[in-house]
Amino acid sequence: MIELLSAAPPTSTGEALAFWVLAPVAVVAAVMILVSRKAVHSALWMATTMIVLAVLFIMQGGIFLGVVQVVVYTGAVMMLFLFVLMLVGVDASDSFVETLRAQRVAAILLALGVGGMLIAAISRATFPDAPGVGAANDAAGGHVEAIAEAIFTRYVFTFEAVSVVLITAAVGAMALTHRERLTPRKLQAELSVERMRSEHPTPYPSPGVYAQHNAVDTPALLPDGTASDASVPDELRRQGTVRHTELEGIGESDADEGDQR
Amino acid sequence: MSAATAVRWSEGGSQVISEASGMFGLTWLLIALPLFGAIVLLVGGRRTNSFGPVLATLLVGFSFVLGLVLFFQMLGQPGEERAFNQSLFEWAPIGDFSVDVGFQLDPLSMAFVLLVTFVGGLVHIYSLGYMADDPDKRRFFAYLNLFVASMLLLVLASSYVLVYVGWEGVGLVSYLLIGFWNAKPAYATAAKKAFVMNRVGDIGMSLAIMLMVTTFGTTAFSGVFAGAPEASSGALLALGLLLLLAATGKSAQLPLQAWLGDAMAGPTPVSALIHAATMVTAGVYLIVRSNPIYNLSDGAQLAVVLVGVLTLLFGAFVGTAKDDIKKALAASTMSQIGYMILAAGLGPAGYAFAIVHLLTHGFFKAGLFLGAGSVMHGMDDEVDMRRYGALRKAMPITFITFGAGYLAIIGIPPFSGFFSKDKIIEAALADNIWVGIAAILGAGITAFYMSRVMFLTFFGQKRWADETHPHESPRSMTVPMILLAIGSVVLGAVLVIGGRFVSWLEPVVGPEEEHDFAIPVLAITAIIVAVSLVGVALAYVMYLRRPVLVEAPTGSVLTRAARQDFFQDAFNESLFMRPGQYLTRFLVFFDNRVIDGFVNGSAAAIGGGSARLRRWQTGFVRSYALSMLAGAVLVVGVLVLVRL
Amino acid sequence: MNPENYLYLATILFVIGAVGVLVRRNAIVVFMCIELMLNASNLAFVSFARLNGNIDGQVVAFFVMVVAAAEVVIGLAIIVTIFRTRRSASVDDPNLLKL
Amino acid sequence: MNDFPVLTTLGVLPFIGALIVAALPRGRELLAKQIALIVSLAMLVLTVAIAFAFEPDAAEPFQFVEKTPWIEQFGISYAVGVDGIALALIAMAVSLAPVVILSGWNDADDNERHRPQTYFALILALLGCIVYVFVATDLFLFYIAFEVMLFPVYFLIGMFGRGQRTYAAVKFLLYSLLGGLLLLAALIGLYVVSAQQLGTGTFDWTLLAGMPIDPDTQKILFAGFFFAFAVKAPMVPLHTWLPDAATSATPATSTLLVGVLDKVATFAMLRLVIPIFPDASEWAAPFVVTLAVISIIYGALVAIGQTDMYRLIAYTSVSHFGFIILGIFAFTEIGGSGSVVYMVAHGLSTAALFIVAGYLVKRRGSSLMPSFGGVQRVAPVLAGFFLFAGLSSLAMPGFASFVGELTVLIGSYQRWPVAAAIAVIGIVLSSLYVLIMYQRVATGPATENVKGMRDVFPRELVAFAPIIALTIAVGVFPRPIFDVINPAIERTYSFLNVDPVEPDVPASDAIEREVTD
Repeated sequence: MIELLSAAPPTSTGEALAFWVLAPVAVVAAVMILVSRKAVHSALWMATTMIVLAVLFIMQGGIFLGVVQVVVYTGAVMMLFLFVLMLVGVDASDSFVETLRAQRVAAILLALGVGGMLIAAISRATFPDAPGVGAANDAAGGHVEAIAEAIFTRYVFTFEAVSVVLITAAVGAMALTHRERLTPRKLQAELSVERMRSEHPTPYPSPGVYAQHNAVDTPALLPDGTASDASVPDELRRQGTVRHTELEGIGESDADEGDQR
Repeated sequence: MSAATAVRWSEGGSQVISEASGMFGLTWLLIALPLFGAIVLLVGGRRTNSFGPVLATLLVGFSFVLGLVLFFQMLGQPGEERAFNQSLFEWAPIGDFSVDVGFQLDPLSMAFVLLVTFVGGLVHIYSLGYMADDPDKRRFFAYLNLFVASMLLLVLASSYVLVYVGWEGVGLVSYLLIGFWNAKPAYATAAKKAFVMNRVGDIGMSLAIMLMVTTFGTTAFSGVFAGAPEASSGALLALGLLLLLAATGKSAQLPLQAWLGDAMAGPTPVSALIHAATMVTAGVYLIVRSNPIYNLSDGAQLAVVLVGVLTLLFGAFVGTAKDDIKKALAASTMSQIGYMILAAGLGPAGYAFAIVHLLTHGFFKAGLFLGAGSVMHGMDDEVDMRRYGALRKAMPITFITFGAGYLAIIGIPPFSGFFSKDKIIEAALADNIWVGIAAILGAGITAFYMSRVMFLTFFGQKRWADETHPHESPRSMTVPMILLAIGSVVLGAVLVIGGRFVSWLEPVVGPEEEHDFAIPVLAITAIIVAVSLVGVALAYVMYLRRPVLVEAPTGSVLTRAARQDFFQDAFNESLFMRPGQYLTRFLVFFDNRVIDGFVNGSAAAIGGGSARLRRWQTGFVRSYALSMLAGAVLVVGVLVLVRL
Repeated sequence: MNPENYLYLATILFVIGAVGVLVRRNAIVVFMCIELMLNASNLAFVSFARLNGNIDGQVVAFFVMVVAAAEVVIGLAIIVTIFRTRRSASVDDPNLLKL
Repeated sequence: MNDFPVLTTLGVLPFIGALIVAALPRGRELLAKQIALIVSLAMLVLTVAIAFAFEPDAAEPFQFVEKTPWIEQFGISYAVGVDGIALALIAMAVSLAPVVILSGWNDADDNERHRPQTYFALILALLGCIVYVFVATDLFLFYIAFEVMLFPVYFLIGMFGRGQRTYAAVKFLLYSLLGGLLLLAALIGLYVVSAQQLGTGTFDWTLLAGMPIDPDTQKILFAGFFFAFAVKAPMVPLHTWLPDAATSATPATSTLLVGVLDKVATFAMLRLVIPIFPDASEWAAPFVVTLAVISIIYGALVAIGQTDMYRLIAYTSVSHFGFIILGIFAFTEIGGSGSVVYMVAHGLSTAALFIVAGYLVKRRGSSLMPSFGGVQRVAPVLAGFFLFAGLSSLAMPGFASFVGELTVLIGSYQRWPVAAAIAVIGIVLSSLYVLIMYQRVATGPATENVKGMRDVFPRELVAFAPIIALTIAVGVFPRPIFDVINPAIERTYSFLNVDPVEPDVPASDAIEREVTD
């Protein structure tokens, strides 16, 4: 161990140990993102990878970056992903049948090509002795100070540009998701009139309440034992994520089909 | 140019060409008068219908009178000073090269001026009667005037370029008049044929002009002839052959003879003026005019003689078989011009007689054609001689005038043809015995076929239908015929006896060569006349003693061949026309399919390629991402390979 | 251990992310894979900072994060918008890039 | 010579006219036509004035010169001026302008989608471009005019043509753009060479002409220039756009296209190609002459096989352009001057043919010869015009084209006897295609097709009469044209190193010998 350390001075044993534990975790988590049928699972594996990466940042002297990684990525971005997932239907799982000819093979081959060549490049490159960022930190009087100094002096224009990007993104997101009201908003009086005139003046039946399932996506059963689609919100029906009870013996296959559209 | 330039052309005549002054300054007017008439009639349109024909006739008459005045003026000059040059303006000056629009009036062109304006004037008068009822009479006279102007331009020009202008002009008018009644498709075809075959001859004229400019730097007669002795023999031979090619086209000589028979589609006065008396003799004029070139090239002269002999026999044989009176006369014209070409090919010995025969032929052949026209006029435009017969009583004047022409052409003394043809045959005999024998043989055949025409038309039994009422033609037609008949009778004697015309032409073509014969000249003359009489007798036996069938008998192989003009049309068609049509069709196909096919093909290839490329744009984001990755692989790969 | 191993790890993660972008059809997962690729490159930047002994690599990684955040915001907004009209989050379904 | 910018006026006038005409509202069609006619007549008057003020024997190459820097970074200036050749061709173009406008008076009236205003505006714009091509002494200005010229033609064919007009218009445009592309490439190359040779790059003709260029470079640049002009001229085998364009375009457009616009190519060979690339021109001359002779014979033969009058006329032009190029590359003064006269004459004869054919087609609604027959019976004057046009095309003496054809043949025989001898066959073929066309259309008994066909009416007569007058005038008295172009031709060929052609036995010497004897 001692010899090993002296042979490879820049890294401590602890770091090596941590790397060899964490790196596989990161790779496995990354692969799991790829192979999870449900987007939610992918998101969770993604969070795992990010946290691992945050640790790796910290191990390499990027304490500030590691914290930001946890706060911004794992905290904010991943939550955003999950929100959107909720909006589009959290339960849907993807089909893995490839529709584009040779896409998968070509993708893997090309990716291996890129990876292979990058690894070849790295392996043949000569690197400096990896002094670490300690000296830079000390020159600025601390790690955060060093980063702050870099951002607000050398990279101030980049910083400003990035802030513009962020603001634009915020405005853009609002503009994209904002829906223009095309008709005047209906007031309660109009709504009630409309409802009375429709074929269905009474409230729709509420979703089914069962021992196994008790959720808005489970239809209620009519007296003759058939499921009433009207008891499930339109949105879910459109998404095809209506969950039929096992009583009907239909199972969950419906949901899969719905997503394969 | 100095006031007077002495020009001695090699072995030829020598004449002093001086600037035209006094009356001779009016030379241009000879051409301008009929040209003016043509323009007035063509541009004036229907407004000139009433007075146009008369105006046209008068203008040609004025030209003739002016020509006559100039002739007598010229007679007043000493022999060598009878040439005058009039330069109007520079036509195309480029650097050292220049073409002058200028005229040369000398004894040779003077003879033509008189012939053209006199016969032309008579034909105009004749046409007043002949075309009286034609709705397009005005146009006809306009063309006739244009013809006279072009023909005069041809013979008066002082340079080959200007000759070419007149040459093409007469060709154009010939086309217009052959196709005058082009409502008949066959006539339109005949006109086109004539023009195109003439144009083949014009290749010779064009090339000759090009060669002249390259060799001499000019196309003016004076320059070319002055330079000729120093030119290479190859150039002279080429010039001679090219000019001969031009002459064969215009004068319907072998091998470009095929158009003349069809040209009879034109109105008969046209046949008389253009296709008998004047235009077709332009080839003879060209060769005689170019005598300084031919004198220097034996090869070219030999070719001329050959063409002449072959054509005179060819035309004579064809003439024996034709039943259409005009086509028989056309064949005769071809044969007679053969004599002239032959004479022109004999060199100084023959030039003068070529022109003499040309002049006498101009009279008697025009007379014959006008007579034929008169017969057709009286016979409701019937042209088949087998349906004539015994017309001498119905048309006495026509009979007599036609008879005068007939006696002249077969060379019975003292009619004019006798003098001119006799001299040519003598010269031919002196040159080469075989050529002479061929010429004598031709004379015999001439006598035979012309007697045939005469007997079939005016003697024997009447073979026309009863509803036909042959009658004598009106005065306007008979008077020109009578005048021409008088010419047919006396002109030969006037010109030849005492060597008048020979000495008249001497400044242009040089002195006549004396030739010696083993037997007395008188004996030769007797032989020629005897051969002609044999021909007459043969015709008498065949067409007067025996009854003539209305339908032509099948005849021997030779007769059938002669009727078909010895398959000249089939020959031309199979050798030139058909292959030409196939070539044209092939080229049209080649152009549309191969060249344009290549163009459209490349367009289609690009279009197809784009359509194929477009399929790469699937619209699937992931495909695009894939190609981006492929690009990344490329970039990284290149970087790795290059940098490391 | 050699610090270059971080770079190898970054490469592997990047490649996995790239494959994910290419083979997954769910737009959200595709997005996550893009984030993965960005993160992989961030790791490389941080490693380079360490190897070179200066702070700049970390600063660049920081900027990458910010831009990535902006990108996620816009991207997800687009996904939501598309989903509203097309009822699908598949990147194949709306082959919008074709006429 | 005063400083009035007369050439600019001449060039800009039609563009102003075009803008005015195009701006006229619907319902003012007659006014549009009248304005177009007046503008063209004004151009004619101006050109006549220029012609009278022109001094043929002046020492400097160009007259009425105007020069203003334009894009100084690239040595581009707005430079215009005329020499004799340009003047002759401008005069020809401008003389045809009123004729074309008059003969095409009603061409656009039946068009459902486009207004006559557009039609006449495009014609005027085209005239402006043509003037600029001829007067430009800056190669860049020339190039711009050369390329911009395509678009009025493209729209004239595409908007106002008939039959496969879109196909024809696109084909024309693509062909021309291909040539133009190579021209542009060669032009840039020339600019680079000029920068090396002269220190500063320039597009000024006066500096470029006679500039020493490395022979190999010259050949490459020559190829670029020549290809562009061979497409436009058009030479076999780059000619197939012409029959399609001529068949689809209105007669007025065809006249301008074939009669005037294509002359730009042969003009440019004289103006640009020979003075700037003399060595390469000499080097390529045998090849060019061969192509020219092939064009002559091939164009004529294919013309004989056509059944559509417009196509036939187009192919005759291929043949005639062969003559023009043969004359240019004869490198003799006779050939060069002859080819310029031939250009003028061909403009007149093509105009005559297209316009009369247009009259016929307008009456019958078809340009196929079998749909006619016996026109002479019902419309003798029209048939007479047709024959006149045909004779003009087959170079009948007394007509303008005879002067050109004869001098071209003489001039080319001096240097290329064999080529000239083969080219002479063209005169037989020309008589064939003209007479076959006339025979099919006008002779024979009047067919059902032409019953009741109207003879020429006054507007048509007025449009055609100037062509007759000019054709005959140039044919009988071409000397003024020769006087104007001879010095320019001499100057053009002075850039070459060819041996002057001398007669073997100069007749003038011979006559002098005779006289002294």
